Formats: sequence, C-alpha cells, structure tokens
Amino acid sequence: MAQIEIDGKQVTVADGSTIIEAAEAAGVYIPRFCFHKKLSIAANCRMCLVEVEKAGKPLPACATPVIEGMKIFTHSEKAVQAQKSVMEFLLINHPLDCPICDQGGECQLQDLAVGYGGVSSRYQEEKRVVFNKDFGPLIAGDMTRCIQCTRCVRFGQEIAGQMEMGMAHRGEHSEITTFVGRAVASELSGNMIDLCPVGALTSKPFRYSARTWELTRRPAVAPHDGLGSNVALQVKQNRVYRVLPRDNDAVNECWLSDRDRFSYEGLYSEDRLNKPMIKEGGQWRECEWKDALEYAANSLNLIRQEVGAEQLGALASPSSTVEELYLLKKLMTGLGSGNVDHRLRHSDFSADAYRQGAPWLGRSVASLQELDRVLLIGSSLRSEQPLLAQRLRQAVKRGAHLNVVHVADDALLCRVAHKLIVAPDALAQALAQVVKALGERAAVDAEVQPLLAGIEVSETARSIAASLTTGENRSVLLGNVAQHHPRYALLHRLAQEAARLSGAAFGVLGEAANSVGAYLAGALPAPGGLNAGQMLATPRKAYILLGVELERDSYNGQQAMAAMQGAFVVALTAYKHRAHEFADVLLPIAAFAENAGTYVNTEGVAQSFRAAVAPRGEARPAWKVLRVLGNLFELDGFSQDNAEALTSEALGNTPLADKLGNALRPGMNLVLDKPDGGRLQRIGEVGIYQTDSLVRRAASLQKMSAAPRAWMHNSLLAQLGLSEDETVTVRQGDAAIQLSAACDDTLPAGCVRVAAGHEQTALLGGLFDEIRVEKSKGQQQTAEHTPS
Amino acid sequence: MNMSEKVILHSLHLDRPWSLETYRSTGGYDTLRKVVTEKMPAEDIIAQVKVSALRGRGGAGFPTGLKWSFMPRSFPGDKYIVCNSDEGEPGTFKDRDILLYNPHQLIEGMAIAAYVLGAKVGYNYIHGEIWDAYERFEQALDEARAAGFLGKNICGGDFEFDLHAHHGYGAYICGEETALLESLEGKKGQPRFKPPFPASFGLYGRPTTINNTETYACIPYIVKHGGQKFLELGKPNNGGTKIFSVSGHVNKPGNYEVPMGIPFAELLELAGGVRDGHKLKAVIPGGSSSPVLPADVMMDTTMDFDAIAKAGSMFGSGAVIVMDETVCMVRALERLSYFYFEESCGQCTPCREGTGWLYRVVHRIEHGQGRPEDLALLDDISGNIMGRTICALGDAAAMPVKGFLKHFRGEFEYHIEHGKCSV
Amino acid sequence: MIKRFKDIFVSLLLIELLKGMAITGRHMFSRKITVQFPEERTPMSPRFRGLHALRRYPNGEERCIACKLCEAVCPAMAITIESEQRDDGTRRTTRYDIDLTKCIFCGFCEESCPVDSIVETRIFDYHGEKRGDLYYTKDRLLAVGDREEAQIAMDREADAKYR
Amino acid sequence: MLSPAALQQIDREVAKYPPQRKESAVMSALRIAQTERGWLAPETIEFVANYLEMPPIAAFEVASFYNMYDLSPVGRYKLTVCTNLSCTLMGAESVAGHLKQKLGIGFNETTPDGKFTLKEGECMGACGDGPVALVNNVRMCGKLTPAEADRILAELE
Repeated sequence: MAQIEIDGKQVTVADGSTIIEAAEAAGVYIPRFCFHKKLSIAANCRMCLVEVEKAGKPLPACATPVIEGMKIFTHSEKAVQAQKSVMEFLLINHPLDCPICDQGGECQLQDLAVGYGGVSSRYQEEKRVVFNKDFGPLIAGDMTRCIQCTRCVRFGQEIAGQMEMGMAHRGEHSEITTFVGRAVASELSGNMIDLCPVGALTSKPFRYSARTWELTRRPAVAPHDGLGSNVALQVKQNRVYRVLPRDNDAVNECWLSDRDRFSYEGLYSEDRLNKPMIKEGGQWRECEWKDALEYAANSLNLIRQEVGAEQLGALASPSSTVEELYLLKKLMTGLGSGNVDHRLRHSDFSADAYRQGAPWLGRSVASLQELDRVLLIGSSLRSEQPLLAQRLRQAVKRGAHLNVVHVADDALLCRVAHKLIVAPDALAQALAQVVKALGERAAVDAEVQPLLAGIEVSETARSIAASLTTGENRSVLLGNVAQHHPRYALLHRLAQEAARLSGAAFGVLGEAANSVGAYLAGALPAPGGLNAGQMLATPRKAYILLGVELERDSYNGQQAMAAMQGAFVVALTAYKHRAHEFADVLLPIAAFAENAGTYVNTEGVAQSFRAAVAPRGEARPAWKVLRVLGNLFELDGFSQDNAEALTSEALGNTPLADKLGNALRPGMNLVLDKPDGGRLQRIGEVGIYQTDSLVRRAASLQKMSAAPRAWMHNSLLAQLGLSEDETVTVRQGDAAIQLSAACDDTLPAGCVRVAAGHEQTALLGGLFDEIRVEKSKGQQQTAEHTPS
Repeated sequence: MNMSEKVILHSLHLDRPWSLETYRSTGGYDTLRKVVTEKMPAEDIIAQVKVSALRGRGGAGFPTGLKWSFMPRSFPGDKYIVCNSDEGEPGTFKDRDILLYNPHQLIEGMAIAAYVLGAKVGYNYIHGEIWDAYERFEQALDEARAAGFLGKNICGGDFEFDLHAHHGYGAYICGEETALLESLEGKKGQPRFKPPFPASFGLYGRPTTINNTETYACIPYIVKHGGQKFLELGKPNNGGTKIFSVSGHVNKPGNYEVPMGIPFAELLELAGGVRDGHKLKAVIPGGSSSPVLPADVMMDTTMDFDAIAKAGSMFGSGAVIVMDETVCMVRALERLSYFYFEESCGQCTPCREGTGWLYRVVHRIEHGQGRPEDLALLDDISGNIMGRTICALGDAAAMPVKGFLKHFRGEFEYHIEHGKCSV
Repeated sequence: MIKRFKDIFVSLLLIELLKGMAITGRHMFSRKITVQFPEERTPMSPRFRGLHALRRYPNGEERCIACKLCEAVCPAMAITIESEQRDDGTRRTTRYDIDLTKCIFCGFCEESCPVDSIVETRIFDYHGEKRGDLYYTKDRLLAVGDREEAQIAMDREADAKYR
Repeated sequence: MLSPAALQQIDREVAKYPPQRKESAVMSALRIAQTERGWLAPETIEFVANYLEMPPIAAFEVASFYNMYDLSPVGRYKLTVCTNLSCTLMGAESVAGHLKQKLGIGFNETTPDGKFTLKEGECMGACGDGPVALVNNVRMCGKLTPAEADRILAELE
C-alpha cells in the first residue's frame, strides 16, 4: 500500500495502481478519453495530464504508477492548463456538428469541452476531413469526428480477440479503419460503439432516430443466451430505441454481444402477431381475446374428454420466463397431462431419470476468467455464448490451456492448446479417449470403465488429459452441440467422468436465456409424461405451444411440422411465422421488453425484470394468458395478479444453488457404439443470429448472418463430384433444399455442415442425423418440401 | 587534444576499409577475442565505459555506462541488444558512414555489449533510405558469422551471440528507441509510454538495451585502451571523439571525427568554412530538433554537450547545419515544421494536432498571410506541445520554433508586417 | 376644519369636472395615435416573436437537421419531433409539430436552433377555426417559411450584428 | 501472388526473429512484395499478412505508416527527392524544380508513359551529399545539380 496525496486529500492505495485509479478511489475525477478500465493503457489522448510534485512536466494519470508520498494536483493551474491545451488540440480538427451527431448529449468530448474548451477557436486553418468507410450493418462511422483514442482498436485486439480496426497512416493523416473496405464482423462489435468517446462510431440501426435525452433507461435482462447479460433498454414513447449494457462484473462486465444489443429490432417486425386469431373452416380470422381463449379452452377440453389428457402436449421455448413455464406446467398438470418440455432441440433424453438437479455452469461466470485449464466439449462457443467466449479468451491470455473436443474447428480467437475435431458420431469416442487417458492416472468409475475397452487413445487425447491434470482452476464444459447430440446422455456421463478424474468443475452451458430456469420451474415431463422428442415423434391430438417457432426451434423441424398436421394447436406466440400453416388458435403474447418475469442464468442466478414497454397491438404477457386459460379450465391456483407473486411460487424458498447439479445418478445403461463411417452426417448447429424468434427478425443482425450453405471438406466435394459455389440438393428425410456448396477443410470427413435455425433449412431433418447431398438437376424449384 | 586520433573512422585511407580483412589488419576483433577468451568480468567493462564518459551519440547524450548498468544482466530468459542506425534527423549522416566504411567495428562493439549485457541476440535497425548501407552491413554480418565472430562459440569460447539487420522503411519516428522496438516487432513505429523503460520491458517485452551506432562503435576502443584514454580524447564528462556531420552552406560538407569539445570555429574551418563569399548567419548545432543559434553565439562555443547546452541549444547527434546570410529563417522553419508535421506518428494528441497547426501557421507567415497575433500563437502552441507528449518528437517539433522565434523574431515580424522576406 | 370647507367649495364650483373637460378638450384637438388595425399596423421589431416558421435554404433544401434542441429547450413542451436518416444519408425530421395552444412564444426554439431553421415571424394575427388548426405540422410550418422568407431573411439580417 | 524467390527472401527475413514473432518480418516482407509487384495493392498486403499469420489490418497499418511503401501504383522509376533543410540549403529546390519541369509532373505524380514518379522525401540520412534523391527506394544519388539530374534521367531512359 502506498500513502499519497491527491488535491490535498490523503489516500492509501495499492502499490502499482495508477494515479487515475487512485484518484477514482479518492473520488476525484480526472478527465480522460483513451483510458478504459477494461483495456490496456495507451496514454495517447493526454487529457488526463496532472501535476505531480517534483515532476518537471505534467504526467498522464492513466499511465503513471503512484509512488509512496507522491503529491498529485489534478486541478492546479499547471494541470488545468495542460488539460485545456490538450482539449484545444483535440478540438481544432473535430467537426462542430454536434447537432447532427448521434453522440450529442452523451459525448465525452462534448461534456469535457464544456469544462476545458475555449469559447472560440484560435485555429483558423482548414480542418481535417476523413472519408467515411462502411463498417457493415451495425456500426456507422463518421471518422472525421475520431480523436484517435484507439479504444476500438484495443477492444478488437484485447477483448474481441480479432483485430479488425486499426489506425492506418500516420500523424494528422492517421485514421481508424478496417482493412480496405471490410465490414466489422466480430460478434461483439457493438461494444466499440459504447467505447467510442465521440461520435465516430455510432449505432447504425439507431442512427438519427432519437436523442439520448429523450430516452428513458429501463433495466432488463438479455434474452438470447445463458449468460443473461444485464441491459438497459432505452425507451421513448413506448418503443425500444436502443439496448445498452449495464455494468455487472459478475455477468457481462461492461460488454454486450451484438445479438443482445441489436435484437430489439425484431420487436418491430412486420411478422408480429397483433391480434388473437382463430382458424375456422380453414380460414383465419382476427377475433377478440375472449373468443379466442374460449375457443381454445373449449376445444382442448373436448379433446381431453374424447381421447384423454395424455393426448395433450405442451412445448415451450427456453427463452420463456420462469413464471410462464411454471404456469404452463401447472396448467398441464391441472389438465391431467404430464407432457411438458422446453428442450426442443435436444434429441437424447435418456439421462432424464438420472438427473439430480438443473444442469448449470458448475461455477460462477466471473470465475471463468480465473480458469487455468478448460475442456470445452461440443460447443461453438462464440456463437452460443459470445461473452463467455470472451471470458475464456481472457483466461487464455493469462495462460490458461483451452482444450477442445468438437465437431468443427471454429476459431475461438485465442490460442487453443489441444483439439480433437471429429464427426458428430465420433464425438463420444473422442471424449472417451480423453477419459481413458485420464484413467491412466486415476481409477475410472466402474460404470464408465467398460465403455473404454477397445478405445485407442490418440496423442492429442493424451495431451488434453495431461493438460487437465495441471493448473489450479479447471472446468469441463458441455456446449450446445453436445446437448443437442443424439448421444447426449453418454457425452454427459463421459464429461462428468473426465471432470471427476481431473478434479475439474463440471459445467453445462445454458443454451437459452432461461434454460436453467426452465428446469427449476419444472417445464419438464412429469413421471410418465412425454418429453419433447416423444411428443413430436408420436404425434398428440392437441398441442399448446409457448413462444416456440416450432419448425426452426426443434431438433427435427420436419418431424415437428409433421406432428402438427391434424392436431389441434394453440400457439402462444409473438410472431405469426409458420404457425399459420398448422395452428388453430394464435394468441399474441408479449415479447422481450414487453414482459415482466425472471430468467435464471447459466450460473443459477435468478434475475427478474419488469416490462419496459407495453406489448404491441393486443398482445398480452404469456403468464397472463396462461392464467386466464387456467381460469377457463376452472383450475385452482391461477389467481396471481402480478409476476412477483408467481416468481416466489415458481422458485420456492430453497436457495436456487441447492437445486442445481450436473452429476447423473449411477445406473444408466451406457453403450458406446463405433462410428458408422458409411453415411454422411449433418453438422447442424444453430447459427449465431438464428437462435430464437426475436433475433431472427432483427433486420440488421440478419444482414450479418450468412446464408446457410452446405459446407464440407474438399475431399468430400471431390468424392461427390461437386465444385465450390455450385448449387446442390441437400436432402434429409422427405425434404430437399437447394444450397450452394462450400469448402471448409477444417471439417471432419463425412460431414456436411448445414446451419440450423434458418428459414431455408427449417424443414430439414435432425441436426446431427444422416444427410444426403447431390448435384442439382438444372434450375429446379428452390424449396421443395413435402411433409405429408 | 590530439586532432589526428580517430576512434571510428580511422581506416578510411585503407583499401576496402569495410572488409573483414582490412578491419582485422587494424587489430579488429582482437578486443572481442580478448574479452571472450579471458572471460573479462562484465562489471569491469561497464566500469571502463563509465570512466570513459561515453555519452549516447544518438542525441540524448545519456551516459552509456550508466544505461548499461540498468540492464538486469542475470535476469533469466531472453535479453536483447539493439542498435539504432535509424538516422533520420535532418543534418545527421554519420551512422551511414560507419555502416559503409567500418561496419565490423560496430559488430565488434555490439558483440562486446552483448557479452556484457547477457544478450544472445541483437538487431541493428537501419534507416530505410540507406539501402547501400543495409546491404553492406548484411555483408559484414555474413563475413563475421563465417569468421566465427558471431553465432555460437564466438572466438572458440562459450559466448553465443547473433546479430541481424532490420531494414526500416521511411519513418523518422523509429529513431525513438521505443518506436524502434515497436517497429522491430512488426508494428507501426509508435513510441511506448515510459516507464517501463526498455531495460526492463523492451523488445518482445524482454530486457533490452538500445544504443546508437556510433556509441557501439566506440566500445572496442574503450575496452582495448581503457576508459581513461577515451576520456582524455575529449574533455571531462564528454569523453572521446565525436563524428560531426556538417552540412548546409559550407565548402566541404561531410563527416568529421574530432575530439569532443573542439571549438566550433575550428570545426567550421575543417569543413572548408562558410560557402565562398558568404558570411555565417546561423547554425543548428545538433540536428534539426535542436534550437538554432545565431552566428556570434556559435563562434564562441565549443562542440560538446555541456557547452552547447549552456549556449541555449542541444548537442544532439552532432549534426551541424550551417546557414549563411542568404537564408530566410521563416522559410527554414517552415521546412522543418513541415518535416515534423509529416513525421509525427499520430499517436498522441498534442503532437498529432499541434505539429500540423505549427506548420500551417508558419506556412501562412512565409506566404505573406501572417497575422500580428501569430507569433504569440506559435509560442503558445509549441509551449503546449512541449513536455506533453509520449516521446520527444513533440519537443523536437516545438524546440526549433522556440529557437527560431527567440533569435530571429525580427525576421518573422517583418514577414508578417510586409508580407515578404527581409533577406 | 379648513380642509373640509375647501372641499365643499371645490365641489360646488365643479372645478374637478372642468379639469377633466380640459383634458378631454386638449386631446380632442391633438394628433390621433389610434391605429386602424387591420388596415393599419404598428411598426415591429425584427425580433418580434410571432407565428413560427421552418425555413429552407435557397436551393429548396429544408434547413432543419432534426437536432431536437428546440424540442428539448421548449418550456411548454409544445414541439414534437421525430427523425430518421433520409435516403441521402442526412439527418432529417419525419415529423415536426408545434402545438400553438401550448406555445408561450418565448423564442427559445429560435435561439437554440443551430441552423436558423425554426424562426418566429412577425405574424401574430393568425387564427384557427377548429381545434386542430392551431396544431402546426411540418408542412404548414414550411409553408409559412416559404411565404415569409423574404421578411424572415431581412429580419435575421438586421439582427445579425447583435447575435 | 508472390514468386518462390520472393517467398524465399521473406522466409530468410522471418528466420531473423524468434519463431513466435513472424510478424517482425512484416516490414521486410512488404518491401520484398512491393519490389516484386511494383506497389502494394490490398490483396498483396493481405497475402503478406496471411503469410505471416497476422491480421490484415495490422499489415495495412504498417504499410500505410512507413512512407517508402507505395499504396498506389507508381512509375517504373520512383524518384524521391529530399527537400529537407540541409538538402534545400544545398540546392534541392532547384533540382526538384528542374525534374518537375523536365518530366512535366509534380510531386506524387507519374509521367503519362508510366516511367517516372516524382516524390518528395524527408531526410534520408545523407545530408553531406545533399541534395540527394533516391531511385526506387534503393539507389541513392547525391550531390545533385540539374545537370546531374539530367544525367541520371538519361541513364534510366
């Protein structure tokens, strides 16, 4: 600790801290532009110059470490003169276009110019002009305004993991730019907008639509990944204009992924369902809520009486709130059906009976940064959890070993220590190798041991095992691809064993905003009830759908759509989507920002939020709709009049942490079969901007999302007689679609990577099932699909 | 003072003075061999360098022995030594001649330095425009490697050192030591904020010592003859000889290696005196960034760090730019301001914005559009740049302005008042 | 006591009345200053704050850049603006309404405008026959500007040296 | 993109630096690429960046920072005339003026036949030989006079 004096105040600060940090601790604000607490120190703006006793010249507070007994003057004549001179330099080439600048009102330069700027400029010469560049659909650049603080450049290098912005040229001609004409592609790019202290980088979707002083900030929780980033919705006249991060070091720090930041555009999509609708005689008509609800309740009641409650099924989106999922479960229980599930993209439910708690991250989000050794299994982490990927990147920068077992070699933008990239049906084998290698150091559980017979341990697996047995903090993490995998139970068991043998924390990455909450709220089949897979494989007579866009949210869209044919379907949905084709009643529900509720993030932390704007049209929060349905069925316990009451009812009084747990009870029937080399397999992970209904309708994000293509290894292209960019027919089950073929030599052999969640690929079959690719015969129909 | 004793440019009269053969014939590499085979203690060498009062020849004049003693020699892991031959300061051209005519002495000096500082790898960063010198140096490196003066087991001992040439490509700022390190790392040459200094966080984040070409080239002499002898060549606190680059309005521009502390008048005489029929008006005594001095002040001073500082300028790199009475000082300053405007790296605000502003105001004055308040403005801008930047380029840009305004204010005022030159 | 007699005396002689009549008489023959509005108008300051107008540049381009400073500064909250990026990339209003029934004619909007777009003209005798008539939309404000531009420009010119 | 010989030269430069520090060779690699291709087109820079496993924008930063790189096409002979103080004192302006007049182009322009490009240079570290000019970044011509400049031009014809 060092004792120093700032502006006459005595402060004790940690050794090695900088003057700016010390001043912050003392409650003294030092003006700055280039300094940012999460970025490296550049000391280039010179705005934070302060006077230090015995130093000949003013020193930059951001870069100068304190020394015992230092006397610092931040507001002395000398310091202020230095700061004012820097401000003058900054302003001479800065345009005076604040009235049209979106940053106006929240601009650091504008704010500080009030305190440090002159009344008029002494600069009479011509000002610098920098031509604008196109940075893509998310970031608008007005580079003449740039003050070259390089925060965006450092963000790219240090946080996003890819350097996309750079400062080209030199001296007065230096300008921030991407590589010649390139758009910014990072999934975290929006943070550069926040970081930019001036109006050089602003939000393109928000451009010129409102001024900051008109907007009210309403806290909310982001709805797209398991992290549950804390956001502030900026609202004006009942419309969300912008989404910004709220600082929370335990969750998202000061960052926000582009998906969470720009998805609000989806709220205002043309596809929103604004009024209840019922289908009568094959014709849709808009109707009153009362009619729609009564029609739905009566029809469901009738079906229940005729064919039994087990013919009812309920499928919910894991992005629904705890309250909604809880009420849905309660409703179905009241109706006498145990068929409830939220895991639509899962395909293997055989571990259900052995689960002991809600699957979760296994450690705190913040502690990911302190990891020393990581084994990441089946996860395209950057698209699944962009900010968790960022946390791991920081860990790697600190020296952590990141080991990967996955079906595709996607860049994680950090050093990967060892990786095993195998076809989906060999994923369990690969993981078994690691377990076996770990078993060379400690005894493998008797339950798992038999699986390892005949497994040949590769050199890489051995290296992964070696890596996992060193270091202090270790984690084994299961990603979405593993969770959607047809042998998920086996993968889970093996990963659990790998974690046990290496002494690592075992974590399951929460797929959606409320995956953990859905388990806690009980949106799962009751004993004897059917899970999502069974409900769709053996069609029911009636379904209640909560917030799901079935064809794009299921493991097998084709099968899901087939199951809907002939069934009575009540869809609670914010969007019309294809529900038109199969539903009978459409009930408009509130979307993100219009709804109060609770999400439990992947760490198991419940975060409640309130509605920031009123629902569009006649839409109502789903929990209210479900409550009225409960009333119409004359069930007990549907009288809650606010979301808070429901929250405590749904989550109970026991600490959530007690209900979390990844370990499976022993006794599961485990078989590890050999990969079947004969057939082509699909790698169908969900694209970053295709995860849920809202993001799929966010126009600007969709511009960032590449159209799905049939990616395969060069050798497979050759084997099939295809060439790159050629249009090919991709078949799964009864569906055939036309995609362009693309070459990716990092893919394992025998695999075709076709992203899921896209409209185009919605009706293909299972995400990791067999797939066929053949030459297209001429210019055929583009999307032939025949789910009969 | 012994005017004929030369430390560096001593072999110019010999055939192909740059060849290993010639260098060996003058006793070259004997010192390195002695150091390595006798395992001379590093502390002793540093002590000799301290005694020699060798001060950095790149411009700042920092005592070399002291700099070397900052290097954590026993720090585990890689350590580097770097030679700064990125000579771009207008008026300076001594390193080019060292590289062209005595590259082996530099190599020997660096090898001894590496031995002393515990470095296994060194780099010589050579100014972009002097391709011939780069090629010559590469050739010398090959010769030295082949002869066993570089590489593993140097001179048969267990000392290992390899040296590489890095070619710059046109950026004055890379003469700043941390910008040079950045450039060596394959980045833009943007100076780093100090502290940490290169001795603790240098090339690739490892302890690094950087010296000027001429500094390294003095080392073999010091080690061979002892620090005291070197010191005696010059004057107290300013040891040794110095290569002065004399350019501008003299009859015989060129490099002159003479003892430190030689009177300016003598140096001028060596360089053939002021251009025929003209008389001395002003001199920039230490490269473009040092403040200009009028003739009378210069004629009374001697050429060493302390004397020039006393006269109100800087010894710098020993680059003497001589100007006769035909020179318009406004025009001269305009050209220098343009240089700093062009060469500012753009990293920190005062220099990026200020150098352009300075240039534009001087340019305006030179072109007859000066305003009465301009001189005060120039004083103010240069004052606001000085001491506020990451590296010394800000000061280097501001000092000439201050110097010209101090000694030739009248000329500027005339320009502003009459819109034309008084010369 | 003396004052009382004096009062009675004054009342009896109708002196007050005569004084009043004298004033009436004097004014009867002095120059008349009543202005016959609307045939006649009083002189006005170029700073007069009357009906609002939105101005255009001589090339027909509207001046307003949707900075919304007038909206922010308006103490009566009479101004409503919505904005977006026009196809040519410029910042423009899609809506610019002034509710004149709220407006207090303080002139802050004019003061705050960085491009001299919103101005107050010399017009004070406008009227409305229906409720909505005093809700001036962008089109109507621009129309006022187009009609009055010559006068507006003259007034700004006259006042320029004091601004 | 680049010839095997050029790649070999780049490899030799890469070998000067520690194995994990390939990007240290970016300056030399860009120089070699420029020498071969005449100038540094974005594709060339990207190729070099990929070859050295560094982000293209980082290579672009370098290429745009140092002023001997040409980011737009230049003539077969690029003449860079130093006009800094020492050279100017020694007559650089008359040499530059003469070249401009003779070639009919100004600084940063190329003759219509694509043969000569004229550039204004900063100090080249050879002030004693001033005025100096650099031909194609490698050949230094000193003690220039208009007549000497003519001789060099004739030699390059």
